[in-house]
Amino acid sequence: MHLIWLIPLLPAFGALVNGVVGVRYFSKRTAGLLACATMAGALALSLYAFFELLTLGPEAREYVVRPLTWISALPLQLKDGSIGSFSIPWGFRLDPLSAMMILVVTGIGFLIHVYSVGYMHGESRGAYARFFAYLNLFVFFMLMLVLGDNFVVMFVGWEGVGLCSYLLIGYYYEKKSASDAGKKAFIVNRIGDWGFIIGMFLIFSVFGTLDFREVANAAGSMPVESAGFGTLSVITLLLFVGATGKSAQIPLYVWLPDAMEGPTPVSALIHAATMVTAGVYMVGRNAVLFSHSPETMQIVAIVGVATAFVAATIGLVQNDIKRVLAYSTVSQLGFMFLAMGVGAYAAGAFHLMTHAFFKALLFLCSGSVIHAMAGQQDMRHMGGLKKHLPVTYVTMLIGTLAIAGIPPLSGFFSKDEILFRAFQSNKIIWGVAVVTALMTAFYMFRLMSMTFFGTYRGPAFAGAGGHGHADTGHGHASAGHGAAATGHGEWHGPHESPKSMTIPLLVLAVGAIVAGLVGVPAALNGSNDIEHFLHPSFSVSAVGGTHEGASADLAEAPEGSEGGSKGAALSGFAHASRPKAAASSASAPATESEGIAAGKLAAAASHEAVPAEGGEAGSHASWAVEIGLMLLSVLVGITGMLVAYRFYVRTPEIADRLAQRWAGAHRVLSNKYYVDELYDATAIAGTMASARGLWVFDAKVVDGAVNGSGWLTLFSSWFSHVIDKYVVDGLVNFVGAVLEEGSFVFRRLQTGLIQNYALVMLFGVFAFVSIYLMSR
Amino acid sequence: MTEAVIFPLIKIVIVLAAVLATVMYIVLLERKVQAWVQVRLGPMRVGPHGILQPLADVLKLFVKEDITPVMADKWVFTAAPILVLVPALIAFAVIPFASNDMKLFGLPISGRIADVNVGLLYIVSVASLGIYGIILGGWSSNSKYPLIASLRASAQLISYEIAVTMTLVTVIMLAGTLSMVGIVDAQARQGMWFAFMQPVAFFIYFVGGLAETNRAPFDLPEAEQELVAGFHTEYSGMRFAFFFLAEYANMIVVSAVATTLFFGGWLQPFPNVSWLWWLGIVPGWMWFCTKTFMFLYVFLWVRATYPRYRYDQLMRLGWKWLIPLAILNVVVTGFLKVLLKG
Amino acid sequence: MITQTHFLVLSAALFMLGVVGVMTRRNIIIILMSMELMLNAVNINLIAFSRQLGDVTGQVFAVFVICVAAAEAAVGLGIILAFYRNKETINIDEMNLMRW
Amino acid sequence: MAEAVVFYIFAALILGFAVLVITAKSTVHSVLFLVADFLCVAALYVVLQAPFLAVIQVMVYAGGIVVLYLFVVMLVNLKRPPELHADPRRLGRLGLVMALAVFAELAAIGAYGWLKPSGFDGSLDSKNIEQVGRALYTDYLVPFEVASVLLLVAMIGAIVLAKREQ
Repeated sequence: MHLIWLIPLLPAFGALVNGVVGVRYFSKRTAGLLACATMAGALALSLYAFFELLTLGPEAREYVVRPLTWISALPLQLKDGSIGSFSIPWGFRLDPLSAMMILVVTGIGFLIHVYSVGYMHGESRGAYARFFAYLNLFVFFMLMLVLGDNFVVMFVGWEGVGLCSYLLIGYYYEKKSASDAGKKAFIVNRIGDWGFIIGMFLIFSVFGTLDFREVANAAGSMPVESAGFGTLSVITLLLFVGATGKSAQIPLYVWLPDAMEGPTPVSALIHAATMVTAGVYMVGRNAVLFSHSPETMQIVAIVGVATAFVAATIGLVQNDIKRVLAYSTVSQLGFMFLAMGVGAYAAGAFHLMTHAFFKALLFLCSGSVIHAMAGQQDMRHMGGLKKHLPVTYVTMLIGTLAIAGIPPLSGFFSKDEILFRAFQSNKIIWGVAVVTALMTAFYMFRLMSMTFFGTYRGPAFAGAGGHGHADTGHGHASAGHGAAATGHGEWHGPHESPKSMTIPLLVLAVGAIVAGLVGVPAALNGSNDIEHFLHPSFSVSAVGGTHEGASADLAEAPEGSEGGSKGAALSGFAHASRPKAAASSASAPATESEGIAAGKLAAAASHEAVPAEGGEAGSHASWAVEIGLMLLSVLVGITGMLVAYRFYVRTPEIADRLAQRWAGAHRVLSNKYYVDELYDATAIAGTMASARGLWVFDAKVVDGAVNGSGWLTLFSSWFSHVIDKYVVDGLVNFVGAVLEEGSFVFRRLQTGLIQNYALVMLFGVFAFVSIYLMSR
Repeated sequence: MTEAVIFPLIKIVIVLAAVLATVMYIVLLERKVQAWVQVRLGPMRVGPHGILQPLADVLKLFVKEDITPVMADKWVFTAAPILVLVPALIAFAVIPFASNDMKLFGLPISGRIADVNVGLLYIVSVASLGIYGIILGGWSSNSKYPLIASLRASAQLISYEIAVTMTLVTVIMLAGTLSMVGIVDAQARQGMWFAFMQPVAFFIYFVGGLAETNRAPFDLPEAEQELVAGFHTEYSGMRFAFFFLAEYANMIVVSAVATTLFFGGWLQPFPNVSWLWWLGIVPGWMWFCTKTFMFLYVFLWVRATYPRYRYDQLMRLGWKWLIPLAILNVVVTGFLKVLLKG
Repeated sequence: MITQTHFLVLSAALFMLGVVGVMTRRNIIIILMSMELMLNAVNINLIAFSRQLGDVTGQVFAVFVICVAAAEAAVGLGIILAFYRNKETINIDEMNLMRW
Repeated sequence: MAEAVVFYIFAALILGFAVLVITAKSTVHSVLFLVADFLCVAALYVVLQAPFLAVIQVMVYAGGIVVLYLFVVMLVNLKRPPELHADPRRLGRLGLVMALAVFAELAAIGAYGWLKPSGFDGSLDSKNIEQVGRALYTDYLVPFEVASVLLLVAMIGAIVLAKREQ
């Protein structure tokens, strides 16, 4: 477990080698092997660390290692006038949440690497190595993000993944749409990062530290801002802005659909499984802060559900297979934020994990389909592919069922948990969420129907019907790739993908099936393991009984001191002992302050009709409700699927008729609510206008000032030149002239006759002797 | 008064007469010696064995016409021979012919004209004056051969004067005085003639003496084959005789000085060898003259024996061998003096 | 009775004669010789004083003066030779290049 | 008494020869007069009980330096007498007047000295050379060496100057 700092470094090493050496010299095989090997190593280490973590007591599952000091302490003034030492160690923190995250990142990352080996097969050697270098680099930054034990390290990862997503979306940089999408993603992320970094500043100026645990302790000892909008609310709101940027929530979700310009594995890894969940992870990481500002929680919940709903509605009518998945991702992220908003952090994280599995699975399947259709992404030209690529079909069906929430697949448990908590928290939100779930099931099954069922609508190909998979294996894959890269090319029709792609599909399918079983709710006589597992990460949080808070604090008090001692050991200066003192001082009052906090929260919860988290322990009152909700959600899922089946498989004309009937709505939806146009009209146009104005200002005023100063310099130099020429030189020449004229007289004395000079000497002698005589 | 004026005047007269007579007969001796060396008889007509030959020469020189070239500078042309002869003669003023305890008709007289305590330097400086006559003689006769000869002569004299003066320095270091008498006494005291204590110095001095007197093999200023007769080509009659006298007088001076400095002046040889007691009977001035004549004979002998140097060889010998050797000798002598004293 | 003053006046006269020679003659060799005269006057002065004070220091300095005179003569005559080689003259009035 | 006679004779000779030196038409004549002058000065040194200086004077001045002059005079055999060209700007007469004026002043100073005559009280013993030598090699060793260096430099400089550049 003390080796966790090695987990990010392995992909970093791969990225370095591939990026520096590989791009020039490595063969495709070497590059792919290296990347996958580093990922495998990271995965192995993660598993090792995870199981080591499991061996610890449930409340002691926290481990911090600080191998290096990044920024040695520099004293800065805080908001309350005191001086805080701003010292940032390269600290890595392993607790249940980050453990889960690194498992997800490394595991799915590894699978996607393997998948990419086959998928990117058609690329040229250099581009191949470049792709894997980017991918490794992304994994490195993602791991930094999830493992960082303070905001700054996290921010490093945060920015790094943004950079990598830009690089990977714009991977086909010769395609204008791709590079534009990359820029769009980058810029939109910037807006979010702005909020995040401001939040960081505020956090430091308030708490005097950026260490997660210390911040959590300090915040835990603060009163809940149930009334009014306090500092914590501002902080959390700013952090949430960052989260919306990274996790594609309203209003910053627009970059995600365009990000589908990147290669499919990228979409799977970054835009489904890992990066987009960074926001969720960050909110969960700061659960204490959020739970101390109910307003923000409210906003988060509302934004989440709204995002989920809007994205789902847009997803209904999209025809691009990847875009459908993208919007479903957005909407699922909305679900997660909804969970966070209602305080169900564990549920949110749970859904994050399951979603990572099935959404990665879905993306990879869609990649396989596109691969089979030679780069064709429009579902209207697919259909009936079931018999062409059976593995893809089966795995994708599993993924669909999972996301639609059909038990016992993973999606069911996580989404149902969220819905249940939403129901407990707010009926309206719950209603919207249910409708969203219905639509989710509908558009996912619509996608399935249009892709695999029905009749084949794709372009004609040689030897339709007659086709052996064995003989058309590899060659077709490469052919399809040439098509994927160029858009056209010799193509022998849809065919199953090579092993390197199908095996990850199968693995992920298994994952999508079983991932949910770790979170079987008590209502189904399951012990919600994931909940208990993750709980310490959110402890000192609003939810949680007094004893839990206290125990959590008891659990973390030694950790804090240990971390402090580590800091002292690693960065040898007097301030290093500060976090230790803070931790101990924080933990000492924490025990009773938590009691108070919990009491308040209990009041707040009852007043907000939010039963305590301990409900699953205590109140069996909501058991019937929970079961009912489960049945309802299952019903909803099945309904959506059937409707979709009927619309798009049985009688497709119904869909068209509906489309004609609500043409306006249909147009609005298919144009994504004109949000991009709106942004173009407002933000982008405004930016352009202001930029142009600034340019004019620059050209006229700044350049004018520069030119004016230049002209002034010229004039002054000319003036000084005149002075020099006429005054100074005049003086010099005058002196010279005077001397010259005078010399006409005096140089007569220099006759060149030695005797005359001697005569002068003689005069001198005469004078001295005369003086001598006089003085006698 | 008597001692201050009369005796010195008498001595001067004696010395001058002796020197002139010696010069006259040295000329004869030279001719005889060369003749014998060349297995001839030499002058035999005038008197028995040519005894009276010098008189005939002198007579001839007196009666010869005395020519002064038209373009010559009269005064200088006249002054040159005198300037040559005078230094040669006044050098004898400090040469000790005999010890102070010489008795003449019962009253004691010192064996020298004057005993200056800077006698040696006096001789050196006077000798250095002789060059004027040669230069002016050559220049004033306004003819190319004499001019070249005079330049050669002066260069030669200056060059070798340095070496000779250096050797004299070593002698002074040994004797501890500049007075000629003092030097002789020092040799008597130290019981050894400086020629044996300073063979190198003696050799250098003798060679330098040959050069300073323009004798063979260093007789370039008057090399008949090249320069007709050297710096006195234009001279004739009595003025030529002056040059002649001066040259031989210089020979005598050099010989006398050599005798005084290196061969113990008037001292008798082997004073401490008992069975040579009879050497003590001979008076000091006899010893002096003997030694001097011995040197003069060597002069003639060398002239009869050695060919003439070339000019560059002369200069190289003077500057590159004698002078460094003399300086080295001075240094070594100084070291030895210090070491042996302590 | 000869006193110090006699020698001083003598040296002064000799010196002034040298000065006159320097002032009036145009033959640079003669001018140099006049300077030698001046140096001799100085020597007379020095030695007279050494006699007066019964101290040889004056003579020592006279020796140095003679050294300087020798050096001056050597260099000065060398210059004259070089000049004569170039301009075929030793007239100091024609040695007036160092002028405006 | 005898000293006075000797002094006056030599003084007259010195001044006379000096006048001849600076007035002689022929350069060679003035050189000769210079030699004579130096010899007289040497004699005066003997009167002043400085025989060493007298000998040095003869040896170095008469025997060395003036010979140098003589050489130069002989080398510089002039086609035309050097005094022909006269520069009008040369103030020779003024120089003469000034020299006489200065001499008058010095003589006046001497005349002051006459009023309180100072005979030669101090007298040098006969070991003059030894004294001079001691002074040279002990108290004035450094100046002596410097003088030797000066002579060396002068010699080199003279050689360089007189050397006919080929």
